[in-house]
Amino acid sequence: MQEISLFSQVGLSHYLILSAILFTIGLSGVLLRRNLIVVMMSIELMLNAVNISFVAFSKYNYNPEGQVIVFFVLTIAAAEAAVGLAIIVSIFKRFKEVNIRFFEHLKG
Amino acid sequence: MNHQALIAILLLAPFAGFLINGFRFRSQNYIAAGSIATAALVVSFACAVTLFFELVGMPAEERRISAEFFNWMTVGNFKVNAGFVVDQISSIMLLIITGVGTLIHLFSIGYMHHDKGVTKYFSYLNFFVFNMLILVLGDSLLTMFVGWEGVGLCSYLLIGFWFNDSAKAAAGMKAFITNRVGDAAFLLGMFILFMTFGTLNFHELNALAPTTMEASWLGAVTLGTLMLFIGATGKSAQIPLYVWLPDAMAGPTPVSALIHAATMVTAGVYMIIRLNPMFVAAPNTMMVIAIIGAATAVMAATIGLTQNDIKKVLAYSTVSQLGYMFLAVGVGAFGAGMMHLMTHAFFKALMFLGAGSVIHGMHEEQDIRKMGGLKKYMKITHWTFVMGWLAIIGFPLFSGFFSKDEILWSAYSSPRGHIGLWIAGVCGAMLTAFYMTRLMALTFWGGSRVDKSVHPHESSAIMTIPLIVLAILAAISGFVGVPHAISEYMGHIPNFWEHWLEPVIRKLPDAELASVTHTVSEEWALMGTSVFLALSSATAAYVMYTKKLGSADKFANSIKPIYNLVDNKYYVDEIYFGAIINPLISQSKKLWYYVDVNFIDKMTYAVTDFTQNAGKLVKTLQNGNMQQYAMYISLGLVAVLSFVLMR
Amino acid sequence: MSMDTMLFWFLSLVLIVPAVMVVLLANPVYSALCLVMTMIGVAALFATLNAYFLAGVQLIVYTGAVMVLFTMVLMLFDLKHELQTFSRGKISGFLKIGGVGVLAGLLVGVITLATKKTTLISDGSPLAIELAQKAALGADNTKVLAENLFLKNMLGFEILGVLLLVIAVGTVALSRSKGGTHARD
Amino acid sequence: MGNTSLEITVNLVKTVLVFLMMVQAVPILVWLERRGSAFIQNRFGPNRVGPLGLVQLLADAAKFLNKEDFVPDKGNRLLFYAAPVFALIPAAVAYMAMPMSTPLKIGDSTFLIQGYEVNVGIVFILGISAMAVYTMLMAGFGSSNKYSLMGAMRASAQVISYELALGLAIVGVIMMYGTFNLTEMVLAQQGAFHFSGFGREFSLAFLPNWGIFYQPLGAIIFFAATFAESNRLPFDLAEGEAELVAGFHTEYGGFKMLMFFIGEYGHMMIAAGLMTTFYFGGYGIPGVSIDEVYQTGISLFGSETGGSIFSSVVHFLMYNVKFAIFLWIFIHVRWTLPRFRYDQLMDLGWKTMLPWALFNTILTATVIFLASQYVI
Amino acid sequence: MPLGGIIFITIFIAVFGTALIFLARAIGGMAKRTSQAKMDSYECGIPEVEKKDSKISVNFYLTAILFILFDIEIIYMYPWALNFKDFLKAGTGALVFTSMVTFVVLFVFGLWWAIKSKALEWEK
Repeated sequence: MQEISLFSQVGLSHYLILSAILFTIGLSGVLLRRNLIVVMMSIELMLNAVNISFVAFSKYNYNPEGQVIVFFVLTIAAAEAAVGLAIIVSIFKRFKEVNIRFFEHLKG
Repeated sequence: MNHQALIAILLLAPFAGFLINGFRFRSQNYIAAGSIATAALVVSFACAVTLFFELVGMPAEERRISAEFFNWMTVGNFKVNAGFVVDQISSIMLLIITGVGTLIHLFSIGYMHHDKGVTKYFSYLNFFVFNMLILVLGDSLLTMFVGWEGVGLCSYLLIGFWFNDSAKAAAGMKAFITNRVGDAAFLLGMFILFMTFGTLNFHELNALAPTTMEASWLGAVTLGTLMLFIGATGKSAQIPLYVWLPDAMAGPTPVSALIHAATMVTAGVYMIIRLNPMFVAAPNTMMVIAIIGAATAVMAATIGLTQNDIKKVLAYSTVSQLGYMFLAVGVGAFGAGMMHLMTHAFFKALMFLGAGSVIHGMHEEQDIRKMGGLKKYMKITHWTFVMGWLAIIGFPLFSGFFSKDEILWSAYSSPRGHIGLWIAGVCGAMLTAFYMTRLMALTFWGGSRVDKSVHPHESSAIMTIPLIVLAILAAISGFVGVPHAISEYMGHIPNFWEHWLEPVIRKLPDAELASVTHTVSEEWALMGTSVFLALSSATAAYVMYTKKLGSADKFANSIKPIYNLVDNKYYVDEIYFGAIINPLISQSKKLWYYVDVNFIDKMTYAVTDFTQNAGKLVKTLQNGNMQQYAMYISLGLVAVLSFVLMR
Repeated sequence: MSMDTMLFWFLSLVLIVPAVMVVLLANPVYSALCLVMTMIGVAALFATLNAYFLAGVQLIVYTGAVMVLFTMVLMLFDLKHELQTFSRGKISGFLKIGGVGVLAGLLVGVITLATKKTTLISDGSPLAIELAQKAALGADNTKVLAENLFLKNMLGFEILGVLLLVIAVGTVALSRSKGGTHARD
Repeated sequence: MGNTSLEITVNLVKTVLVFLMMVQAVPILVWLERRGSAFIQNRFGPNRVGPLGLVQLLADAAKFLNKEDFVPDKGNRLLFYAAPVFALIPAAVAYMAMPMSTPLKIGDSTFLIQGYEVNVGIVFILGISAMAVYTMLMAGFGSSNKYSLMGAMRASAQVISYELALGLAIVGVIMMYGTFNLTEMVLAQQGAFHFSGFGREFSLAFLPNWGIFYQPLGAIIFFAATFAESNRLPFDLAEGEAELVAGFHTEYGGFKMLMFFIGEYGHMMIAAGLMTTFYFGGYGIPGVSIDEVYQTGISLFGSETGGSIFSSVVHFLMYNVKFAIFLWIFIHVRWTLPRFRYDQLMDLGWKTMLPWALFNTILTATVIFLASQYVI
Repeated sequence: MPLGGIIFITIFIAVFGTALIFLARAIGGMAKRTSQAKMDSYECGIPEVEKKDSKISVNFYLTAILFILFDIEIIYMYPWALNFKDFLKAGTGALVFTSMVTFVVLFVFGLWWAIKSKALEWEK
């Protein structure tokens, strides 16, 4: 890797760092927020961060494989969101409030 | 029938009786149970007699029938087989055990017929005889020890037969524990002998016994024999460990007759006679045996004076007669000891059975102060009892006279004897005569003190026949071994007894024998004095207890402190409890409290509490809060990453 | 400062600020819309990485469908202002924030460390040139992508088809189940 | 974006110009609509202000301007204001991606007669038009009026379900042209109707090589779906219900209302533009290829640039003619067809349009597949 | 791809829009007379009694979910459609065609299931 000067040129590590930051923001969202839907959104955010790193790798490695995987990740994310929200709606229907505490009722 | 088969049948008959009665122990059919048990005894008595005559047929030197059935254990080069030997000594014992046993079984059919556990009683009795036979026939100390323990067990079972009465159960327990203390010493003795001689087989031991006398007290032979003797005191109720015998009267009377008169208590004497070469080699032990024998004889006799329970009096007389046997053995007169063992077996069994029939007649009344004048009611019991009485006080020409006199004489004449021993012996004899006559007077002669509700009646035939047979035996068994002094005047009847035992008994070393010379006239003098003293005390007792009843009490009051001391059996039980048992119990309680409760329990509780708390701690992790789970995942991730970076 | 770098910094800004807002805002609807902003930013970022088709797909699928679902659900239950946005528990709160912070630092550290070491296909290498030509060949690299997707990852493609079917059936079943929103009553 | 700074600025200015053009077209359309509907309903329509009521547009604009700015108290203000602004963006950004005429070559730099040229054309346009849903949701939620929320929900559900059919129709188009780029599609539709298949060549001289003849079914589905996308009449149920009054923009008055109209008409224009590009040869003149026009231009004006200017102008006009035709169709349909009931509308979307679109895709695929495999 | 241009125009429009709004606000002025009726959200038609336990009309979210799933399936068709002719030329056309046919069959089955289980049912 040629020496990258931090500002003038955008190398692979820039994208990876960006995706890492997004990932951690998403993770903090998952950990901190009480509202379930926001937790789901933060998970989406994390998945997007992962997508960025995939595409970055595929560009700098000239390998289309990265983008194909993004396709798959995308599908999974959509599927997860769909099912997740279906569950959340049923929770909301029963408890009139979407809050992570209610998942404790599912406790073993 | 070869010899092995005979011995096998001899042994297995009582065992079979035990098993059969054992399996049907609930049945109350006393006739069936009794007949099975007695049949077993008759079979083994027949075998014993045939074996005896086989032996008689053999030349004197190798009179020895042995049988080995299976290899019990081999530990390194030490091999023990279940081997049994019938020779001069054990054959006599066989005859006594099976003979007296059969009579006693017959008697107990009548005595125990109303008892609920009659079958159980007979199975225990048979089992006892089986163990006694093993003890007697055992060819090594180890096999004997098996019998020794078996007998101890049976005595416990039989003493505590009516275990629902806690006193009787406690008596059984007491007997068993005191025996166990003796057995421990017995074991130590066996170990020492095995250490020194490498074998426990009687034949080999007797052969290996050193001919030179061992002077030091701490020599192997002395210590070994001493330990064995302490074992014997436990089993045969001598000074230190005799306390269990008076309490053993809690058992049914035939049991006392069989176990505490004829067989078990003589086991100690038999063991010493069996190993006589070993004991001869240890003069110090013999001196100890003699002294303890004499002391027991006198002490037991004194306690006998104050007892009011008919069986207690007989128990203490047994202890003192055993004292005589040990006295004889202690001075080296093994033959005389053996002779007295036999005669004692007969007249003591007789008297116990007599007491049994009296108690049976008086409907379980044992206190002689409430009896009296039973002569009229129980003719046969009375006359058989008189025979026993005459034998025990040593009335001339009765069996007691011959054997006791022989012991007294050898106590005086034997190189290891001593004039003091003879004096103690004579005192013992006087006291025996006195309390036996007191017993006779209070129960049979004199005015009847029986209260109205009780109608004494003569026992049935099945109980009186054994009495008669025993009475005859008690009377004539003396002529087996007439001492030399007397035999001159009685047509030179040869001393069969001495002659029979001679090859097996080891004489004292010639040097010692040479050092002492006695004349026949001395013997006659001593004999005369002892007989005179005995008869005079008997008449005194007769007079005190029949004519002037009050006089006994007056005399007792006059020597109040001594009387109380004797009456309370020298407070021996109390001393034992105070000195040994109670501190032992309190120590163990303390030990239990401090070590077990505080220390060990605390440790275990600590462990369980620790795991429990740890569990609670971990439980908080699983509280269903998903975000916390996610947090743990991310923390894990952080840990992994930092590890990767760190490397 | 060429066009691309400026663009990258602008886009990274457009990405991170709404992302943070998603987590911080109390009103979930606002956070949903901020997430839409982030998604559009991500699409633009794909464009800078020459993945034009993916940018389009991201726009259509993520922004166009998933976020619509989120927003619709939020609006349907008109979840307005939240009483308590962040989950309770002081210690666990700090623990979480601390954990995430450290994680971020570590990730960035690992990345900078790793990129120094790994040797990507150096631009000058023949392979890179050959691949570049191939990439430049199609109107954009979608053709290359398509080939790879359909030929090499045929199985993955079919499995995804099945997955989507399963999810469709599942969600319908879930909502029509007894407690579901659409119960068959 | 061009490499020299001059080109960049020209391009940027061009995008703004195209945006303004779009914004200006809306009042014209409104006028056209009001006159058209009047003509259909046999009444006059606006004719007072200026000749044929043309100045009416300005009057409306002025009126909208000085309307008072009103926000319902319960609604949250940010969303309420953001919705109209956000209405403009997707329409304009998507509209610019459509090629309106041949590129203009002046000197060494060439300028595209469109906002900008996106190499993944269709996907980009679809993506951006998907943003339209958010304006509705924001407006509905912002005005916190329960009914406007319901209206927004219904509108977005409708747009979503027809987007499926739209996407599938486009798949057919992509399969045929083998490219996402719109310009390439237009070039592919030049000349007479010809295609090679089953080992032989087919060609019909009198028919232009337009997409409609390859994908007739796809075209119909596409056109219907675009109506739903822009909430035009047969599908404008969002505002149709009695209690929904004006759907998600009930609370809006004044200029914000106008912006929504711009957005709506923008979507309509995109739909018209896409129809022309996909199925009617874009700016290509039927029967006359682009080079001929270019050559005549050169012959007329003598210089290269003159030729290219001439060709781009001519093609631009051609494009606008087709474009206007479709716009008129939109308006015409609005004032003729009755409104669907909501469940009929959704059923149409899911149970008829989508299956037919799928059928169309599979049909084209099998035809192309067979064409290449077998020889008749 | 003229990303710069797109971003420029979006910002331009945003600015243009907000400027227009503020212009209108400036000219029109804030709502002077604000009465409760006026401020209230606009309603017309028969005031409908709100059904208490109205089933949260969630057909919308179900449609949205199904839309996502089918949209992705359509997106997968794009690259396939793009390269279909190239695949045919390259000879692997048959394989790709069959894989896509299976994919579409799944799509159709999903759709059929959704329709049959009346997930897309709207009350009249």
